[in-house]
Amino acid sequence: MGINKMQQPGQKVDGWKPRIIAFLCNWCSYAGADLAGVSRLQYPPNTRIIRVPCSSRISPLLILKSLQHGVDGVLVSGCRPGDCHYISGNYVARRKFAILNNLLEYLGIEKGRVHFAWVSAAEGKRFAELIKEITEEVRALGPAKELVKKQD
Amino acid sequence: MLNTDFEPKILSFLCNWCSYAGADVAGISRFQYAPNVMSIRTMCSGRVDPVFVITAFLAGLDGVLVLGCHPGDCHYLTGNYYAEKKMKMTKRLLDIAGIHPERLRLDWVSASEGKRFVEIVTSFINKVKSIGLLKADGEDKSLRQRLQAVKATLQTEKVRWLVGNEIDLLEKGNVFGEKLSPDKFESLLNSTVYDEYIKNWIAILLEEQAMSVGEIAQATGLDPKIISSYLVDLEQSGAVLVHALEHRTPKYTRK
Amino acid sequence: MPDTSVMIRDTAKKLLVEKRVDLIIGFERGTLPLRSTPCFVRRSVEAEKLIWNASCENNLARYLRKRKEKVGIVAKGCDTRSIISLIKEKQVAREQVFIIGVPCHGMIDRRKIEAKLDGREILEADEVSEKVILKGHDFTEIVAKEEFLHNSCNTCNYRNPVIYDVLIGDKVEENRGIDEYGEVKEFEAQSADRRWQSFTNEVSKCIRCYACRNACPLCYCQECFVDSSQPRWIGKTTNLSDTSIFHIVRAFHTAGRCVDCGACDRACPMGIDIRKLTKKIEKDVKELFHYQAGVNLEDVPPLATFNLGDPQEFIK
Amino acid sequence: MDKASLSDKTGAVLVIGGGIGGIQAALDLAESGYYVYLIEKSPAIGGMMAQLDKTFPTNDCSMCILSPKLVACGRHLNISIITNAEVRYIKGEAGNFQVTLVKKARYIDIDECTGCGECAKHCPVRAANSFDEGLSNRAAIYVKYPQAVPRAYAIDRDKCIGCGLCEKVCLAKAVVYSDREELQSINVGAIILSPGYGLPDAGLMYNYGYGKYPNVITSIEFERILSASGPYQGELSRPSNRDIPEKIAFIQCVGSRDSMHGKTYCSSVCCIYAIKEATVAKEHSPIPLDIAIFFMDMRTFGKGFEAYYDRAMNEYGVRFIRCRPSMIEEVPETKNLRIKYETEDGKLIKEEFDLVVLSIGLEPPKEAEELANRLGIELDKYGFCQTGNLLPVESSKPGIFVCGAFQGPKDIPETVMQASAAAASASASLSPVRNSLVKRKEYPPERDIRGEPPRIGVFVCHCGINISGVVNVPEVREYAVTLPNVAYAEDNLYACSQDTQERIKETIREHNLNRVVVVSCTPRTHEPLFQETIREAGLNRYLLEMANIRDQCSWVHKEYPEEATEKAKELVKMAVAKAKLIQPVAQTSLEVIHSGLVIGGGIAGMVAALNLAQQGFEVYLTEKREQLGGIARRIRHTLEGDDIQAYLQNLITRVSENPLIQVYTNADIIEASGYVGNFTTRIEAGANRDTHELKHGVVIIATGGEEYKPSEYLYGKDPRVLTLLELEDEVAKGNGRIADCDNVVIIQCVGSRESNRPYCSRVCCSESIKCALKLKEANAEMNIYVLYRDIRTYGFKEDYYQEARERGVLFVRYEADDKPRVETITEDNQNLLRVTVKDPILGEDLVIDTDILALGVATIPAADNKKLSQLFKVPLNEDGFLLEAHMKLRPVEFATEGVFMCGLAHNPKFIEETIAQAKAAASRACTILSKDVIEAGGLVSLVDENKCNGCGVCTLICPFQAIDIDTEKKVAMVNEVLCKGCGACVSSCICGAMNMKGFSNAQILAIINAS
Repeated sequence: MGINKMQQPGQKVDGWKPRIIAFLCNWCSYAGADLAGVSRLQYPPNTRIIRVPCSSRISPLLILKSLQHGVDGVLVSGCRPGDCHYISGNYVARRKFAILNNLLEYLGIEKGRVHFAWVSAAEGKRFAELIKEITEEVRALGPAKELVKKQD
Repeated sequence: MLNTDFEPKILSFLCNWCSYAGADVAGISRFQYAPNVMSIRTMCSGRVDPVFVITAFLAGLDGVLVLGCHPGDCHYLTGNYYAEKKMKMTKRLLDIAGIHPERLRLDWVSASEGKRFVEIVTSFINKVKSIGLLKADGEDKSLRQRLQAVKATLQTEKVRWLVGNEIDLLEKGNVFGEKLSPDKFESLLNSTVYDEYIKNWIAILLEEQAMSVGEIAQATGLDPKIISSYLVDLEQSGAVLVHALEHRTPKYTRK
Repeated sequence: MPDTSVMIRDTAKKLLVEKRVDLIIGFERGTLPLRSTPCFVRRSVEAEKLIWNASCENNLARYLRKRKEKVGIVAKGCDTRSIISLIKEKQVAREQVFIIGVPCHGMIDRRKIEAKLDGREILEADEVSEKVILKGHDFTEIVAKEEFLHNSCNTCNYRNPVIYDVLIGDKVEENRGIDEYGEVKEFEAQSADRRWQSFTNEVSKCIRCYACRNACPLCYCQECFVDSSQPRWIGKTTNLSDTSIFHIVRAFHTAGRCVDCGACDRACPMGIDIRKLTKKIEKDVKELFHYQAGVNLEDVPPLATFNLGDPQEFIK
Repeated sequence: MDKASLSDKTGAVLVIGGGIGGIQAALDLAESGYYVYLIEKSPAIGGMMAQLDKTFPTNDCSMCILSPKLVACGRHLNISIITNAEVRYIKGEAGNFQVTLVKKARYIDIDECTGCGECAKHCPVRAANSFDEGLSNRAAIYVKYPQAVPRAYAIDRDKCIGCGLCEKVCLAKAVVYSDREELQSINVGAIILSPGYGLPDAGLMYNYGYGKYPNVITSIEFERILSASGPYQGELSRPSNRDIPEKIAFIQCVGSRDSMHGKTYCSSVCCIYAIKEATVAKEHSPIPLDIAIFFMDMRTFGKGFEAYYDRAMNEYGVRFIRCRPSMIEEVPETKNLRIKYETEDGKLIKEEFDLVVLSIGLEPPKEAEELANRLGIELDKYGFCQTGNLLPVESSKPGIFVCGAFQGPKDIPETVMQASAAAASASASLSPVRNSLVKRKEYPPERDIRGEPPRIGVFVCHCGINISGVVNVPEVREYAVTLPNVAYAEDNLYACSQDTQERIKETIREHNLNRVVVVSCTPRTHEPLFQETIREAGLNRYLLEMANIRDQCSWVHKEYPEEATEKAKELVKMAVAKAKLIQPVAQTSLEVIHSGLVIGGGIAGMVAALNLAQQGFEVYLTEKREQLGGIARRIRHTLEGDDIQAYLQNLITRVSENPLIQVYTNADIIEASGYVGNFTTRIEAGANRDTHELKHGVVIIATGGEEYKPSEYLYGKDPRVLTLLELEDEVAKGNGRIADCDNVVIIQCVGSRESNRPYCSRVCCSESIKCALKLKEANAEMNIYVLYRDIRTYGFKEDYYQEARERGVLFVRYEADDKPRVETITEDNQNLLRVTVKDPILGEDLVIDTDILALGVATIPAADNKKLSQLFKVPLNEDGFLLEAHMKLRPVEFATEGVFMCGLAHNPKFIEETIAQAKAAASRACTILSKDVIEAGGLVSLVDENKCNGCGVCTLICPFQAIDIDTEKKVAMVNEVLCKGCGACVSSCICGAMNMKGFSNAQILAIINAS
């Protein structure tokens, strides 16, 4: 049961904690998150990691579905350019994300809800910091409003 | 120059079976000694945790006296031996922290030695008088920080483990069945205690405010390169991180 | 210069007689004024039905898929661009289509004319060069065609067919000095709140009839994601979140494919400004990846390829 | 060879050294049917590559690309990794060695250690961490680096005082103080040496201030500083005070090209790694940096290196200063370094830097001599392993092969190539006993779970206190029971321990579970273990799901136990939601055709073909010309003096006489189809252009290269202007006219390093020195001028450069924008060939009337490359050479499986490098040919034919050419052999027809909805 499922979307409640879904590619970013763990680098506990083989596995629809589900932030992270285990997956993904990112902003969905990043397998510290940064950014925005599905 | 215008506040820990009884004998015998000594009874001198000593200093005491049974007389057989190791290490740490180690004294008083009790107390008071007041509850922030660093160091498991196992390691042998030479043990203990103390000190300094390597070096009087090396440890354990960059100089802070 | 309709008929007849095609897809007169309707001609005698005027707005590329026979098609600039997209997507083979290219001056947006007439019914409409003569019960109005064109026609840069096997008449002059993305830029300049408000206003009108999808020459999925039950992507009601996602994803699906023929816009019974989304994506695809849909047969679709140096400032 | 000796051979190989070379050799051999012992003297494999931050010339993250190989090695059933081990002595001979290993005590049970690090946290010892080159510290109990394989701790006995605290805190009971040094005896058929390289002693660098001044560091230290997991966590800073060094100087050739210290060879890699470190530093730094590289010759001779150099100079603004500084001194107040140097035109400059990086050279490994003695192999004069020039991976002792920097300084791709080549040589010598010692695992039949409702078992791990110290594990377990479809849940002290595996198997049977969720640590390391366990219990291995509540929960939320517990529960809920939807994944086997096609009959093609044949496989070798031999037909000898024509004749004979090799000359490839294990290629060959249809399991493309025919410098217009190959031919023919010449000029970089052909052709510098020396041999009085831009005689070839200079060959440098001018003029009735070049030192024109002008022309790719790249769906780079799958770790293969390459088709290179690469290609090919079947399937994509419209976007997206459009049905088809399961096609599919096993849309959606 989600921490903030009890409240209506769009309302800021005391003690509210943002919820973030992070789609991480198996070979670099997920490994980076593991390295943060091995190095015991602390970051806020609000993020739920979903492991996928490659950042190219993530379609815009999955990102939109996460927002609809009511998460306050989404992160999609893959290997740095050149590092992709599947050679070019992250390049292919990058194009889709560029279009989606622009489109979401265009529609007026707050900047800072959906994030894209490259995190390599060696960047444990960067991963921890990224999560901190995104958590703060999302926290500042408050609970997600746009696209969250209210039951009719 | 001797300053006699003040009376130091002294805390003594007395073991139940010898020293406390010795103090009682002093009383029965009406031997007189200065009134500025407070006593705490413990079952054994081995019960005196070095952390108590530092807590006492932080509370504003100027000297701590730990008294136990003479070697061989311990009611618990070896408690006083352990006390000896612990206090030795504590004194070493005080020295590293720039606090006169003779503010702490461990000595032996048997149940019959009322006179010796008074002599020790008196000489200790005089010693502390000659060193001066500590006043760690006063204005000196650096002193408090250093004492806190000492306290934190005394709380780490590795330091306690080493001190607690010193006798076994030296006499019975280590896990590989080798007896350690006192020198080797000493040098390891010294460096462990030193490393932990400096790290704790830096961490406490950074608790207050973000500082650069240069500023920490200035505050501690240590070489920047050494500070840099300890910062690597602290960063790796996640205790410290880069707070901001001032032009090209990173400033560090606690989480 | 002979009439365009006549030339189309002649060409069609010839193609059918010579058996170079089995079917001609073109336009015939509709039952109401200012309307024409797609027609399918298999015998040369039927070719007489074919017409050409400023109401031939439908994108006939919509009817090209899944045909076994060889097809001749009457195609405007935008239609040919859709055909190119379909060829690239292997939905139509180039050699299977005979493109009867017709340069276009833009198609009339009936809604704009209706708005001008303010409820008065048109009984008859005649095009005379650049004007349209509108006749009703008790009025006759002559209006300039160019003031009543579809929005997509106003910003069109491909009035002339991009590819064709035969060109009817002479090429027309392309639009000049227009800012194709003017509306998008205007929208971009608004505050995020305003944009979200407008978007919500638009999509909240949606009744989920899917006319936009059905009109689109490129919406040919066997099963649209909104209809999928495995998995169930989004709900089928007019819940605002579901409807929003429908429109966002449909727009995204057209990335690098949409040629801005305006079919979706025209089809929408609720008047949702669908092009606001598709045009934005078209603009971004052009700016980010230097790609325009349907302008040649060679370029690889932008989402099927990449460059090492693609923009990535948005990625942390 | 008689039968008896065949059966005496042992089908196992010993690989010494667990760096990238050893790892590659081990993987190749294990995949080709041999049992491998991989021994490593440190507690973990990975070698130097693990220490690197990025790799040139692509700036890939070193760990990102290495770590999958480490894991593959660690998991391989037929690779036994023996750490902390060395060879004590060997007996026997090629085919059958008895090796005695000495295994040092580690004091940690590798199988029990979970790598949690609790021990190191408490250990009272603080010692320099050599993995960070002493820039950080570690405890006496330590793991070499976070991603180490095996990921188990070790006790450094030199530092440990035996206090016993680690044993007390280790809940896994992995600490074994009674561990002792042990001898182990193994039998192997061959040995591969890959001990890597050593670094110069600090003493050698003292003159540069190293060890004296804190801000003088080595390049490997700088590499650690740049690394995100390094001592400074990737924050660029200098050791003295952690300030960002705004001005950095790199000093090249420290411990290389240095006769003072007896290290006259060139270390080959320092120029390019300095460029890498400089550009990476610039990218890392939040403030602009000024970086200067002090060098003698910029030796960017590798594939893509020249462009990298160019970018560093022009895009990153790295300053390249051609000079060896004469002095470095510290400014005591700032700890900055003052460097004194002389510019080329003789100006003396003093410049201050914040940090000085010494680009240190590669030395033989410290243990080289001892190793050589124990194994009975010879070392060269520098202490590297002695090999024959044309036998680049063979040591002086039969049956013992060598690869990597132990054979001579080299970079990662060259090492990887040699490693595969060494594996190929070992494999060729042992092919009769292939598959004789490999282990295969037998499993019970899989239970059919179709129609069963999901019954999920959840196992929650405490991981000692690693998880339960933060997360309330019993609460998580209780929560798991309440989730739909969960039939059973329990918690375990260690989910990965052997007794828990038994427990899981038992529970699966007892509770009739058909899906298992293990809630513990990262699937990246532990998924295979649990998959194996459930498979042993009769479940399909894909019926497993994991929730990572350690690495990504308890370890990173120490301060928030309640929220961590909430998070853990939710992660379980997400995993269970997915588990409900997971299905068994069937794997199919496809037969492999045990023959190979080699395209190109030059040295590369012939060596590859011969090795395949020696390994027992049939080979079709096609050559487009009438005769075998390729461009080597025109080469007489190597710089080192090997007789190439004799070598070539011998090779041709061996190829022609080998019964397993079918040679087609005058052959053209007409059509190719199929995929790995099963290709069909149609060729036209012979004088009659007969068509042959060849069926083969692999392809090796070895189409070679050509000599650029220059239009520059009057070539073709004046008969006195020749290419180097032409000159070589004339010299070899004993053309008296040439020996009588007074003056000979050689111009370098003709057609290379130009804007239209930006790459360096690599061999021409050495070729011209070879010719110059030959000419001096013929006529010591001859004046020879070599006009060059940088002399790139890397490795041991540097010695010949020295020799040429000693013998009076004049080397004159010219700038790219001020090229030599060549003209014919008539003076005194004589037709003179006049070369004018600006001497950079004198700043004046040097005018030479020469008798012969030789041009060091570019090597260009074969014209055929383009056609073959289309036929076999493999890419070309901008220069027209074949582009490998990965510049570092997959240098002879393509993303398209089953297709390999070698030789000049890949890039210009020397014959010995071609030989190594050809064998490498054969080795990689044999990992396929040696299998009877290829397993296809697993977590791959699948098409819903009812939804697919055959638009083909997926075929364009797929990096592995795994998708084709069925022309009949007009729908996409996934080739499960080729699909690697990235899922790019799924998210790119317009019509939602693509999906993926294990990461299906429905599954991911279920996870999202459960979050």
